[in-house]
Amino acid sequence: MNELRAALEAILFVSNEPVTVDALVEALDSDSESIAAQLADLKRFLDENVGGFTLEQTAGGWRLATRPEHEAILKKYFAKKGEGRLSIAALETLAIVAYRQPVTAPEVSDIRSVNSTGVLRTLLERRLIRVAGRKEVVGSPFLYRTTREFLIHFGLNDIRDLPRLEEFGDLIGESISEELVTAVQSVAVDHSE
Amino acid sequence: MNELRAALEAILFVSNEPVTVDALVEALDSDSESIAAQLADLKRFLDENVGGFTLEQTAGGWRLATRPEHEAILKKYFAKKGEGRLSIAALETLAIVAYRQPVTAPEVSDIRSVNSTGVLRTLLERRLIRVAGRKEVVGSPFLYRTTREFLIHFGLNDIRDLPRLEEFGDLIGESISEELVTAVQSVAVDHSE
Amino acid sequence: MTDDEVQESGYEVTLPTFHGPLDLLLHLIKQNEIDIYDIPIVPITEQYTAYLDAMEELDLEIAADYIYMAALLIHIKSQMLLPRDESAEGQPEDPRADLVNRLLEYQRFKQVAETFAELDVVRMGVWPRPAVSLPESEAAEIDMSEVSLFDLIDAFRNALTRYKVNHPQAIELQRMLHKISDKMGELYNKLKEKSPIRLQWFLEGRDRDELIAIFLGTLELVRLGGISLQQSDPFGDILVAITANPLDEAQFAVYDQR
Repeated sequence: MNELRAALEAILFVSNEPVTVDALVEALDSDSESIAAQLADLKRFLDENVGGFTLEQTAGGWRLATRPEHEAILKKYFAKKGEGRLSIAALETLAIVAYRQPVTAPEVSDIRSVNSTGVLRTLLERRLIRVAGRKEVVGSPFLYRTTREFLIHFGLNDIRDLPRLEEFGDLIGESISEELVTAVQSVAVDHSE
Repeated sequence: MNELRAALEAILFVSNEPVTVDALVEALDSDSESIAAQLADLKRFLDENVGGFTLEQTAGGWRLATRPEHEAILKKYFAKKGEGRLSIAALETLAIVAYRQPVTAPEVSDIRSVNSTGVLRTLLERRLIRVAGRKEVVGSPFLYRTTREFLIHFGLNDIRDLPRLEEFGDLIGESISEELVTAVQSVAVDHSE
Repeated sequence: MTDDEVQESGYEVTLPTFHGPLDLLLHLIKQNEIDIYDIPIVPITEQYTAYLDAMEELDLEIAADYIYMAALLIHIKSQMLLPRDESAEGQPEDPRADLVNRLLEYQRFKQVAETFAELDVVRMGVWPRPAVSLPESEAAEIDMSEVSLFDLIDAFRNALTRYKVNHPQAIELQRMLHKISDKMGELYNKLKEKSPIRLQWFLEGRDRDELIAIFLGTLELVRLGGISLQQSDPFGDILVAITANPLDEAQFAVYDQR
């Protein structure tokens, strides 16, 4: 049996947080190519032979985790109520923080056209966002950013992995009044400043 | 892939404590013979194919665990990981220095009701606090302040940007009790003399 | 008007629920198959206000945000009626431009939220290994890279809360040291022995907190008509004298109830 591979499995097994390749390189006194190859190989092996858990890449690292299909059985076994799904309001707010970070509560409320303070609080409590300093404007409002927990929860490796906002196209409005498009674009420039 | 087996693996994977056959029988709506057979089979499979962890039978039941030969490497890995961590006591001490600076070790110990000299040393080593002169009282104790690294870590431009206690109440949606504010003030008065 | 709020209100809602005025406007635009870049502002404003009226009839509280948008729509409507200044340089600004821009931006985030919602469902089922405490460290530890200002102030608050629990006596004593009622009694009794006295004499050697208690107590005694103050010239001595109107000292205690 491959000794490097076994040690790598042991570390992943005891970690409940994603482990970076760098950390593995250092702990195992190896190089990043070998580690990356072992990780890929382990993932393939688990996907082919083990039904209960897999290896996933998230938040800049790797971790062993169960598969989504066992949610019901795990909840039952551990008698865990779980946190429940995020509300639409929370998801909208989270989307805005993810794409506009660092962003203040008034800015989020403005984009949603609804006061979003309560929703931000919920997201703070669930550690999906965090306070990251203050904005240097009147009132010095807090700035919010997404957390590593956010990346892990949504299975993202890096915040830059999110599709560009522009890729979310216009669902409505086929025919376009050119005059207005120009006007909108000029306003859009103002807003981006 | 066997569905019973996959669910059993998922439960073992998420469990901290040994899992009993009875509990598995109930959760998986199966019988003890099938469960016992699956457990024996899983153990054989892991021993043949996975070097990093195994399935072991302990007094209370069955659990996944690392193998003794990886103890050294896990210790090394955790020691390294520990460097990026701070104890809850240290965070609390850091918070007191941040909010009460400049502050002496006896003052911090008094607020925490625990001798905090060791924790202050850790924070000094981590360069989150620094010595900023001595207090002109008996014994001339050192005064501690937070550092630039501290500000950078928390995304602050200035120490005055720290959230105020009342703002924290707004964040968590709970009014900070007047009594607590009084307590804060009396601590402040005691130490400003 | 989020899902949560509507559920909390406990009413049977037959109208679709929206997550804000922009959400409602997007719905109306979609329902009417309108070109978002050329919103017919008059009918949309009418439909929008009709929806608010319906909410009102259902006893749903209409949030200020919805009313603000109604005002904005009416404002845009009035702007549209104004003749445009054709002589102005460049493109004439369409009064709807800002609103359209906001709608487009909001619509994108709404779509992101839908994607997040799908991921949320799937990822809720993904569980990690249980956390293990690090060997050779009994104390609970946290990853500093994930510690935020929120955690910092939370730790501070916990320390203070614990301090208060551990020192109830000290804090109580500090507050109890200078009861207004005591000071009222002290001054009143002094005056029963000797009247008038110089207030400055009575205040000598007292600390700041005590002075405040005496000051408040003196004012209360004056208000009750038990004593009178006299100052013959500005910045001169203040004389305190007992009046002919005797006071029941038991009633002094009520001034500590605040």
